[in-house]
Amino acid sequence: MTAFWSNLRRGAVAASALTLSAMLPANAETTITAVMHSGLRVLDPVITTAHITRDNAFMVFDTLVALNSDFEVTPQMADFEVSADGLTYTFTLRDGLKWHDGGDVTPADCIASIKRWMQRDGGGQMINDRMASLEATGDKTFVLTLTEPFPYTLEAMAKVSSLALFMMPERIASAPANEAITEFVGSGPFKFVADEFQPGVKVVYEKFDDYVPAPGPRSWFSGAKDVLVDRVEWVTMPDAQTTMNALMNGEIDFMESVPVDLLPLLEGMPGIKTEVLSTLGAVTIGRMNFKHPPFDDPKVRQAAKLAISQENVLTALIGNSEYFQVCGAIFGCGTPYEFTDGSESLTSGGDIEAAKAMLAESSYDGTPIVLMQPTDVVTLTAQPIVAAQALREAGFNVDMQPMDWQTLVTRRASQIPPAEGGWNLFFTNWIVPEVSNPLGNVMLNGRGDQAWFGWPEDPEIEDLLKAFAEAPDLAAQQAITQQIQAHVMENVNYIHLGQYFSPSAWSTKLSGVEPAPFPVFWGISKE
Amino acid sequence: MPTYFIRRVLAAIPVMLVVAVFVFLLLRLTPGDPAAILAGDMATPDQLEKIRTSLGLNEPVYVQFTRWIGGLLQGDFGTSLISNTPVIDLVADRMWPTIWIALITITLSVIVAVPMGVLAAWKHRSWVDHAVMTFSVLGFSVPVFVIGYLLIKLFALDLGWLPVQGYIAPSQDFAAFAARAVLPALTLASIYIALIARMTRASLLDVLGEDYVRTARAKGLTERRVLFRHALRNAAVPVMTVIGTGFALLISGVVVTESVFNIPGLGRLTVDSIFARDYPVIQALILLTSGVYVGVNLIIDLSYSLLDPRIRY
Amino acid sequence: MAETTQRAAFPIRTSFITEKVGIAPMIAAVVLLLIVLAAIFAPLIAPHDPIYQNPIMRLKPPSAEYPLGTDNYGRDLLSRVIWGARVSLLIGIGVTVMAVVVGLLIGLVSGYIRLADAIIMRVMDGLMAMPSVLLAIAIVSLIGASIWTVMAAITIPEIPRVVRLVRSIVLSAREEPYVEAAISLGTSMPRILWRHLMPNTFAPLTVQATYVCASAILTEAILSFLGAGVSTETPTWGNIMAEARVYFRLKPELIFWPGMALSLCILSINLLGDAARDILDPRMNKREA
Amino acid sequence: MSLLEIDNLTVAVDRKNGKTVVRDISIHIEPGELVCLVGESGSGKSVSSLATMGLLPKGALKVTAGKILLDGENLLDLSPSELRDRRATRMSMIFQEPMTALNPVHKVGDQITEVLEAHTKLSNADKHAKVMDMLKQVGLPDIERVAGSYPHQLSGGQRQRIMIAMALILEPRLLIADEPTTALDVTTQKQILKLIKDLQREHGTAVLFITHDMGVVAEIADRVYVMNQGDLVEDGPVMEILATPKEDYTRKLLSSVPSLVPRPARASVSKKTALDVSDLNKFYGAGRFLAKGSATHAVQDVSFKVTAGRTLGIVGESGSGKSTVARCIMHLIEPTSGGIRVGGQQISGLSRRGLKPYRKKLQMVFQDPYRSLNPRLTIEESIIEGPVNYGTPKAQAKARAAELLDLVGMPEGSADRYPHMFSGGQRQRIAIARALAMEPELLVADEAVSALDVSVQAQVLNLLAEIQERTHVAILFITHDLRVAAQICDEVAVMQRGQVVEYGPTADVLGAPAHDYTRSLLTAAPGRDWDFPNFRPVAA
Repeated sequence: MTAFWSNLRRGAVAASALTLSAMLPANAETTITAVMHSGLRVLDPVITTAHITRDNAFMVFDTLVALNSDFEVTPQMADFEVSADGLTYTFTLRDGLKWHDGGDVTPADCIASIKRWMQRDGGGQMINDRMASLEATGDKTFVLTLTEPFPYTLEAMAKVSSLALFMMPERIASAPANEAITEFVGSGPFKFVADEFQPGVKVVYEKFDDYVPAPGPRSWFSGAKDVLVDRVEWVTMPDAQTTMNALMNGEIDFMESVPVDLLPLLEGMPGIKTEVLSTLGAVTIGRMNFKHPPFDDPKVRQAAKLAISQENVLTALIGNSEYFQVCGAIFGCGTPYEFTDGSESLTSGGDIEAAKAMLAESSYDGTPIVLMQPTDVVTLTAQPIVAAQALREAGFNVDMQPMDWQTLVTRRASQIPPAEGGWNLFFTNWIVPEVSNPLGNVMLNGRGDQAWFGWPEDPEIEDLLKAFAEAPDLAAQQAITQQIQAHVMENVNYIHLGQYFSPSAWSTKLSGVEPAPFPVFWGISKE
Repeated sequence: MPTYFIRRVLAAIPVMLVVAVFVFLLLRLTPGDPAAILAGDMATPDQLEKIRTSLGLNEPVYVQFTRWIGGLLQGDFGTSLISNTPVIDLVADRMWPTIWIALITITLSVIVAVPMGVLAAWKHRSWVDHAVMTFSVLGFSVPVFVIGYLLIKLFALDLGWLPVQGYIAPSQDFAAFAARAVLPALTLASIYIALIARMTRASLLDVLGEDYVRTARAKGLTERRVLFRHALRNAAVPVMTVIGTGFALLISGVVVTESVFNIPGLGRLTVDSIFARDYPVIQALILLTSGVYVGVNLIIDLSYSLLDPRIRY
Repeated sequence: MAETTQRAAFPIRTSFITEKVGIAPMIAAVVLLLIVLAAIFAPLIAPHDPIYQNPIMRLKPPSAEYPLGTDNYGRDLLSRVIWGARVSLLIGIGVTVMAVVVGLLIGLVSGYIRLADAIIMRVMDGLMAMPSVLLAIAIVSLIGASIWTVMAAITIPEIPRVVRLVRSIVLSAREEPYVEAAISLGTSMPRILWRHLMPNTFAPLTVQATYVCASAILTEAILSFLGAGVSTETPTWGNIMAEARVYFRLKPELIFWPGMALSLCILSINLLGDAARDILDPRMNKREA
Repeated sequence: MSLLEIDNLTVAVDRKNGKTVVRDISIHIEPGELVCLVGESGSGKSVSSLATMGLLPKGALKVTAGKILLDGENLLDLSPSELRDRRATRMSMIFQEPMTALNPVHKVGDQITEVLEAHTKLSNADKHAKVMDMLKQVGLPDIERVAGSYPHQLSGGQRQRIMIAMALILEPRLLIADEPTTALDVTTQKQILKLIKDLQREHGTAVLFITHDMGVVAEIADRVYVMNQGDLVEDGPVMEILATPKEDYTRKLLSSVPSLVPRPARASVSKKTALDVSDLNKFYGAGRFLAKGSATHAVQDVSFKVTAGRTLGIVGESGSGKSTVARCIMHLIEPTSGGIRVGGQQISGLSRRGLKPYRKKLQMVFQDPYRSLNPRLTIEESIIEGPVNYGTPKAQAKARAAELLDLVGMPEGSADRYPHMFSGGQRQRIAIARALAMEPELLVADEAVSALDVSVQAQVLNLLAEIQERTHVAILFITHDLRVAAQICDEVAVMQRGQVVEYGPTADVLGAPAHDYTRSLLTAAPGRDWDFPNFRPVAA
């Protein structure tokens, strides 16, 4: 007993000593604590298209070339030159580039990284299909040679979503594309602190002191990535409420997405700034299953499209109309390919009567359509509910099945008939850069079983995409995208439900927070 | 005692086996595809199939089961399908917050609930009794997350006394740890206090009707001595039992509380893993929590012999 | 002595209820009755269609048309809370009936047949050891969230508790002389189970059933809260609150009203359970006598 | 001045218009006197003693009128703490069941020391010495070890000695003993009675001794108060009460006490053997995996026979194995070895199904009438259950039930009522009727009258005798009470530690016992020198 008490007392003394030491400033380290849109679990940016994995990769890895806010491709790790015939791309690495483990960045590293990427990324595959050779020509240079001109090449290499092209050391990049890499050594502005990584909970980055910033002003993902703090921590919080409370209490510095409904709570709070950083925003879409009735019939798809109103969907999803935009352009409003052909019913509140008429004309026999509703993703719960109401009004028989997002992800990959556990319709969101280019927009793929979930068989669009890939200039590209827009609206490859914007919020202790399609932490300093 | 202990441990084996088989079959016989989750939004069917094969999900169920059990017997809990980290590391990272919160909760609950129950039993049918009973029924009836939000609103937001959320290891900063542990522990304790106070009261009421309590009074002992020396220890066994079985409730509460207060503990890890279909993690965690439950109850059963000399193993 | 201690007198006098039970369970009974009536007559009482969305009317404060205001889809909160009573009660009652019936059967068999007992109790111990909420989340999220899977998921962890209770009653009741007398009278085993042992379980099961019911309603709310509940198209108190989590600070009433209804309902059931225990527990009677 | 003077005490249920349980009683006890308060259950004798100690259950019972003067001080006027001071120092109490009256989780020595801690300021050494001295005085062996034991490690007699030591350690002037020997075996009872008497003499303590047992009264009392249903019926010196009771109730009470002198032998009515038990053995607790401790040999080579129309008594103290024998015969437990023949048919080792035809030949009447009838079945349903199981049509079984209820002396209209509506004696009659409905050849009565008050006991015994005369049923009568055995049995088998030590006609076994154990049982029977029904000493 005595021993117990003395132990207890000793414990108490130790505890108070700890408290004292904790109160002394350990050092003047600056740390930004941020809450991103979800927890980081998968680290390999080649194996998954998850946004948070990409966001992480942009911290740790660097890219060969980069996109700026004018959608221009600029040199990042390497300068590039394109031959006049458009067949030869010469890349020259900047001087002094180092990996986090101290090694130099070599052309061999880059070639391995590009090759691994090409196995998984759609754009990469297109380059691969046309590639004659990819080889090093010097200590700092390597050359990509194509068999035919492919103007999209640099854009594919610079795109930020999904499956951006990151440079990794050769020993890591030589792993098969289907197996997740286990080492995270990059050459990006931040070092990944593996010891402190807790999947789904916390990611810690330290400033990489040997980072050599690219020349030029910072703009999106191009230009100088100057790190102005010592550490960045991403912590995961399960709900927005908790996150906002933490932000108001000064426990975190940055919140990537604030539900628009809750903005009033933050607006006007001293010490907190709210703003839409991802100025292009995101689009929300509905996708049908082309393999099974009734959505194998274009008329039924048309009827569904006619019934739904973008405004209703976006109001339920976002609420405040300042943060959404009714937009008929499948490539996004504010992008070079903004055309709105065929979107009248969507943008004018839906046309239930026309939908009813179309449905009556179609082959629809009243079979319930299986609508998958995710219950655990805040940004995806509203669409099915609103859509179900509209579809029912138009005469559809809707079987809405709630499930968690992961179940939905699993189930949408299944091609079995809806009645046996398959599906007819689901909704998802993309950030605009993911859909703004016809070659990057996976939903346009019309190659049947090889296509994205829903598996449309659509040779017409395949021809259009091919023409787009070969189009020599913007004007030609725009002409083709307008045709694609009209085709998608007519054929209803998917239902485009408009654009919305997620405001971010951060503490005014941070300065230098600038708009970008997703948050970056270079160029930000903290008091 | 040793033979009893061995018998109990042996008896736990079939229990754990039941748990293992149940969880494994539940996971494998229901729809779900970790590969689809791993690969993300843009993956093609072809790519999914390749990932499935590389994760070993295409093998027959019994092969997967044997491999898993074989690994378990060698102390290998497997590797997370999603984050590619050994399960044991994940658990080690996430274990301490949960353990700390649970310990604080249990301590707090016992300290608060036992005197409450004693008081209620002693003042049976008085307003004190009614107040304690009402409080404990309330503790049962209001969902944990509602209590959590109310506490946050009151203590963290309106009064600003405590942080809203989070977890800091006690070794890192004890004061910060304590400040963050108070609200979750209070939230969780609400059910536990209710449970223990009720049981203490009921058990003590039973004991107070016993002959030896009458004997103690006939000896001219003070009420306090009667209550604490004679009655309470006899009433302790059912209270200990409820602490043990209530452990299950605690685990459930932990899941919710960790979510409300953003504590990176095992509860959230389990829920996240379930949603992500991270089979090895789910399996390990359910087996682990079940094992802890069985272990806690074994320890409690063994502790009976300390409380009651009639119980000998 | 023996002459005065009458055991568990069965026909309970009404005066006994008012004298021994007190006012709280009476109020609880009234509250519960109101909730049950609201659930049954929801289509008549509710001012609006609980799932009809009116995007223009999102998150509106209480008004004459929407007495409790609207949620983020512009649905009427009052109507949703009233309809929510249906699902919550359905789940509470459904789970209770399933858990009690299944648990009673297994418990009777387990208590009386030694061979089956060993196996059954191992399985039950296994089920008991698994944390119930985690098990329920796993079942719901793996099999898919419908009201039936939610019910099944909540029922499964409740069964072992009922089984253990029934079994322990059977084990002690089978030692009763009247059971031995029945054996001597040549009564067959199923008949002994049915006629002599099972009735003993009714009183404790009634008490247990109330707790199962309360805990089922609570668990449903927790499942919804964690994102593994029934679709929000079918309002339940749990999923109304889960949806409103995000608006806790902005519009606390979105959580307050369903939370209030839920807490009141569970509180009433628990109070009735306590009252039932006080009336039905023979030990309690003896102490008060 | 009397040491204790209870004046016109009334105790009632603590509720508005609560029923009175003790009405206007007055009792006085002189210093050094041993006064017995005697009565049947519900007479209010315990309540009176608890009222004196101030230990009436709170919120259940309360004193509504009267005074309780101890040394001239009214205990009812004292504050709780003053009352606490008086307990153990001036008055103390011992209870019926020493197992439950001692706290199971504390060592008995500590429980005694606690009295000293509460009331004295002695040093630890002095306290210890005093406790040891007291333990010696109550005749405990190996006192250091006993003091360090927990109650469950001691025997019933030892526990009661501990209780006495605890009560008397501060030499109070009044000891209240509430049925202190009722739960004990007869030989232990004798020792405890002697101890109380001795200590009373040595210390000059006054004792208020509460009992239902007239034998005990005859053994120890100086003066007697008789209570019945809350009223004081009669009081006087013990010889007066026993020899010349004035009130009818007292006379009835005394005449109900069975005589220890065996009744005259009855002529045998049949040669038919109803039950033949040979070399019966029963082990308990063997063969469990990793279980420790060896098996208990509960019944050892027991053999006996019962012929039709005769009663065999098995007598013995607790743990002698007598009930185990009964349960083996009834096949409620499986005997380990040995033969049981009913009507010449070997039934041991038969399966449940194989046994069924023979079940009806054997019926049992259990000890506790409150638990042997299913509370949820009407009397009729309980009685017809057996016959219906054996295929008797319901209507016929019901008619038979009515006859039987009449036979056992139950009032008309009992058939449709539930057990809780009847008293213990009536329930035992119903249980007998239920057994008789099967028309058994053998009736096993396991302590069938032990739970009943003595007046009711006499009626039930008469009923059994009557029935036996009419039906020639053989009866196996298990009892610990030699008086009962003497009055109902034709033959007696005495069991000790699983073995039959003496077996023969009742007159021989109880009249001229051959075995030491039988003799010690007889000597220990309290009041054996008094012939209660005849209000005179036993003729030598």
